[in-house]
Amino acid sequence: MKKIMNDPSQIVTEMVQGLVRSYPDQLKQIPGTEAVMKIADLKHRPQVGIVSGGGSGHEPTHAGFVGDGMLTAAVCGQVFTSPTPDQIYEAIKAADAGRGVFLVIKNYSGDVMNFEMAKDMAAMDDIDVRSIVVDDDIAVENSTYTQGRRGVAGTIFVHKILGAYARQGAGIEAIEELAHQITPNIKTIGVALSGATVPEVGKPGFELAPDEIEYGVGIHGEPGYRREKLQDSKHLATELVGKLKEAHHMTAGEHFAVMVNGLGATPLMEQYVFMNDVLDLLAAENVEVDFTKVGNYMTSLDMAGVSLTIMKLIEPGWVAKLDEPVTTIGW
Amino acid sequence: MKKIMNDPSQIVTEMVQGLVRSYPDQLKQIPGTEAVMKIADLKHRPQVGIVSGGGSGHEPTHAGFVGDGMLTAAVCGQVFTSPTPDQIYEAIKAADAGRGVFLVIKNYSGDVMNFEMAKDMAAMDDIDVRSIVVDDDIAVENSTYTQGRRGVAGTIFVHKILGAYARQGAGIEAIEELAHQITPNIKTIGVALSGATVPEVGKPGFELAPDEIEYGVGIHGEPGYRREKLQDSKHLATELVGKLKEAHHMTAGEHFAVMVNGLGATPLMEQYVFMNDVLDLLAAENVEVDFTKVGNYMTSLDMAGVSLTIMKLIEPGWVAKLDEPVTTIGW
Amino acid sequence: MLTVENTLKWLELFDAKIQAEKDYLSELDTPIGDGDHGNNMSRGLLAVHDALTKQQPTDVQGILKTTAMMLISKVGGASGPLYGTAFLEMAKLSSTTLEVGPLLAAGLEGIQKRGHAQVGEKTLIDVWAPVVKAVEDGTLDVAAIEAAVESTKDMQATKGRASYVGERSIGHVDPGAASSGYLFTTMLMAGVLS
Amino acid sequence: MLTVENTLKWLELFDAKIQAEKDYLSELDTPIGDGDHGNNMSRGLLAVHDALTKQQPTDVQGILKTTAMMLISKVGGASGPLYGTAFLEMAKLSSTTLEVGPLLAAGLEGIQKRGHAQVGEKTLIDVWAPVVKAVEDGTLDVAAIEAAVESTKDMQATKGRASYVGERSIGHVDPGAASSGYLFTTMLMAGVLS
Ligand SMILES: Nc1ncnc2c1ncn2[C@@H]1O[C@H](COP(=O)(O)OP(=O)(O)O)[C@@H](O)[C@H]1O
Ligand SMILES: Nc1ncnc2c1ncn2[C@@H]1O[C@H](COP(=O)(O)OP(=O)(O)O)[C@@H](O)[C@H]1O
Ligand SMILES: [Mg+2]
Ligand SMILES: [Mg+2]
Ligand SMILES: [Mg+2]
Ligand SMILES: [Mg+2]
Repeated sequence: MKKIMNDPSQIVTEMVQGLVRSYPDQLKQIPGTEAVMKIADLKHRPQVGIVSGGGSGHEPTHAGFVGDGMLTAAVCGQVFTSPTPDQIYEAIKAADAGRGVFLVIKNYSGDVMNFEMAKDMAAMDDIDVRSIVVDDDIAVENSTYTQGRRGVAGTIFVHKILGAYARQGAGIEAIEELAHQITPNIKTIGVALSGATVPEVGKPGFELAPDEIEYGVGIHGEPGYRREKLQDSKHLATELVGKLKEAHHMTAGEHFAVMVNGLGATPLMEQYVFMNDVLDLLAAENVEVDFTKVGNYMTSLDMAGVSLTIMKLIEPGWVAKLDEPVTTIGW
Repeated sequence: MKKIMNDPSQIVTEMVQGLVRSYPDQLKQIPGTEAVMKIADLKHRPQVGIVSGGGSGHEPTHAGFVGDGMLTAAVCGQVFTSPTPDQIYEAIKAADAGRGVFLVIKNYSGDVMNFEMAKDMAAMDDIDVRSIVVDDDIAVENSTYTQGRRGVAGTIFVHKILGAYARQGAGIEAIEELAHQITPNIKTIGVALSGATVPEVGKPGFELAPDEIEYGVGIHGEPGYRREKLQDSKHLATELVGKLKEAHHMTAGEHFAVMVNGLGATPLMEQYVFMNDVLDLLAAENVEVDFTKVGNYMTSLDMAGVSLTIMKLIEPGWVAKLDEPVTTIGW
Repeated sequence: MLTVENTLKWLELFDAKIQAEKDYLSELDTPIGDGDHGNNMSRGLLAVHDALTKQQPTDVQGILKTTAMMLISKVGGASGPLYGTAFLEMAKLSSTTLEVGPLLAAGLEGIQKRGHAQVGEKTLIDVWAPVVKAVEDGTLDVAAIEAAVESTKDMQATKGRASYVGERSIGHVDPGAASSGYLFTTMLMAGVLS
Repeated sequence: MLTVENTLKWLELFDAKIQAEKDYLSELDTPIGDGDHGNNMSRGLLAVHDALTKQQPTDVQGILKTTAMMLISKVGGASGPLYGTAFLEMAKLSSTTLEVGPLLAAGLEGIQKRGHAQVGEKTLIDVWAPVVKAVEDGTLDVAAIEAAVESTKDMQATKGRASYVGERSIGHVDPGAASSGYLFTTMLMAGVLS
């Protein structure tokens, strides 16, 4: 394992310090936590706070999406480990401007439980806290067999749209309703070319042969649904678009937002080539692609590969919310 | 080699297509070229065009910095190969709004020669074309022994500051003068943890042992000045800051801008940890760090490692230009 | 019946066991999870140890509450809120009773409310549920605990991270079940039931 | 003296030689450069071949100009502008003279103006310069060309990418020198000098 780090057990602490010191005009650390919040006079233009978080190792998620028009605060857990309720609770308190706080949670048992406990704590302070559990990863079977679908890169669309509505002044009920409308329309699936190495573990979570890929791997290296020999980008795009098409019951004329997300070690060059193939396939379906985005947004440490998120835009207003400029590091 | 691509000889073409199709409101391809320019009515608010470019494989550089407040156009050569003069010439013509065009060239023999030829061509069209050759990489000895210092990540600071002045309406002479003022104050040095694989070549340009790093490697894998065993982030920071401190004759009270740049496969987490150590070392020198930036800006395909750029802010106005918002994909 | 002495003894023994078996617990978590259960529990019990040493709580409720707070705030992941909630529920009830049976039952109820898992889903519940029953029946011994832990081996996980490996989870002992096994064997050793 | 026939013949032979030695040229470029010189030249000469076939220029100037334009617009890197400029300068002068000596001298001057390199810096100039001299002296033969190419082996590069490897560039033939060697041996084969 070659990593630029000091003591692996301090990596999250040092990361958060490096982050807030690099962007002192945009971010600050919530004292006594590894949570990060935006620098802004919350009292001045009070809005519903949007708080997210989860294990670290997915940078720029989540702290990179803190800023005007997106998240109010983000909580950074240990690598691939949900943050603890006390830290989430501090973030909720810091993000509350009197209009309530909305939590965006990725569907992992740890995250769900820790965020719920924090919610319980905040309820005792009379803060109106509501939440959504995002479960966009269609690689996983539904919850009869598993913990349910995982929350992956599509979560960023939730941050963006809710953040835009919150900035515009929407109330907590409206945000909650919207979150429940958006989330079922977001679907993601990934393909890994290599495993990720957790700093404290020191070896990759899984290994692939030099010519092998795996479809459906999770962002913590959870096993996927099929391994096969690496083929060209068109082939990968056909597999992933095919799965998403099916999951969306895609029909001609529908409108979509599309995100190609690099998992960490895959160059942008490859991501653009992949997007080019994805857009060809979607054009062949005669659907409208109203929003596109390519880059490393929800990574898995040094994993190579990409995920593809396709969101059905059932409301015409959503694309404007995706397009709105924000002042974050990561979007 | 595991890469998400189709025919390697078409990778740049497909990349450029994927890029402009992903950001159709921001970028367009200059017909018949692999150059990209911003979507804007140049006639409406005429400004000096800022054009850059070079070999591909450094994404988001250069096309990712095309947009309001930065580059007017960028020319994408083959992987690690300078673009040809005809393509640069087309970009110059497209970027000209009657106030002249300024070229930002990285100091590689190929780039310098191809851009100069394009300049000659444009001169025949009576376009006022001027240029700067950026040579920020202090790993290389000066030009008595070599082609001169290479142009690397510090080039992005040149794009940003010149772009800001151009947007504000500065004339071509002012831009030229500024470019010559800025450039000698920008110094960069890198450390590689692994080599980069050019798609058409199929194997890494150099190999490092599992516990080995190399200081001073160039962004095309040019050999560096020393190999040693990987040590912790503080150690790497001490080496790179030490070299830059010396090169800048850094003294207490001076003001600087600092960029930690990921070379492609190194996670943001590690980059933030590294920046944290860099800022500690600079604090110990009692210098002022007025601007900081961390991320993958000038990559070298899938190389692991970072580069550190430190710019001396000898003019108080420069930091405001670095801070100004832009509408680009990559900044 | 819990007393200050036997509760402190219990937690001390549990801490020692977790530190000793840290690597084994993480190994159990590798094929069917993310390989961190030993690290998570170790971090948590270290914090419990430090807090108890520093705060020196003088009643059982104080001990249980401190334990709960440390597990909640230091473990993270899935096991943090589960163990934390269990101790928190025990702490709450301990103002009413110090009987082990009802206390553990309250802890189990907390785990189930928190994690929404049932018996047979290959989680720590598959140790807690039979243990609670055996305490009530007066039949708890090391063999019963070990049998409960072993029983998770043949189950297929449908909750937690292990559910993502589907049928491949069969054949592996659940790491949370194993750590819960240590919780109860150390409870016996601390003489809480005698 | 250049004629339409021998110039076309020359470029045809040069193209064939470059395609045959493509991998060898890239190999030469690996220890001291970025391993693409063969690919670059191959791409360029293919384009020259196609353009000449399509455009069928009927005078020497047209042939040289087409060749220059294709090398400039298809090769990129360092060798594209250098070879391109050389052919462009030859094309320019070819309206005045078709004598090989002055034409090659003009080409060399173009290369030097473009790349600012001198003799002895381990570049293609170290082949062009002695060849231009030998043509003027009437002493050019294959042995002289090969000697010039070989002479770059002991030099240390101070221009181009090879300069970055410093002293380690010594001991390797310069790839641009090697491809220029082919340019001049095929020129001899095409009978341009006879
Ligand atoms: N919903 C749940 N209900 C009960 N126990 C659960 C649940 N989810 C996970 N667990 C338990 O947690 C254990 C894993 O803990 P740990 O590895 O520390 O957390 P994580 O899965 O977040 O890495 C599993 O072995 C299982 O016993
Ligand atoms: N400044 C220069 N003047 C003359 N020749 C040069 C110069 N720089 C490079 N060369 C020649 O170019 C050759 C390399 O060409 P090539 O590999 O195609 O380009 P690149 O170096 O851009 O990859 C070198 O072997 C050398 O002969
Ligand atoms: Mg975990
Ligand atoms: Mg090259
Ligand atoms: Mg685990
Ligand atoms: Mg080369």
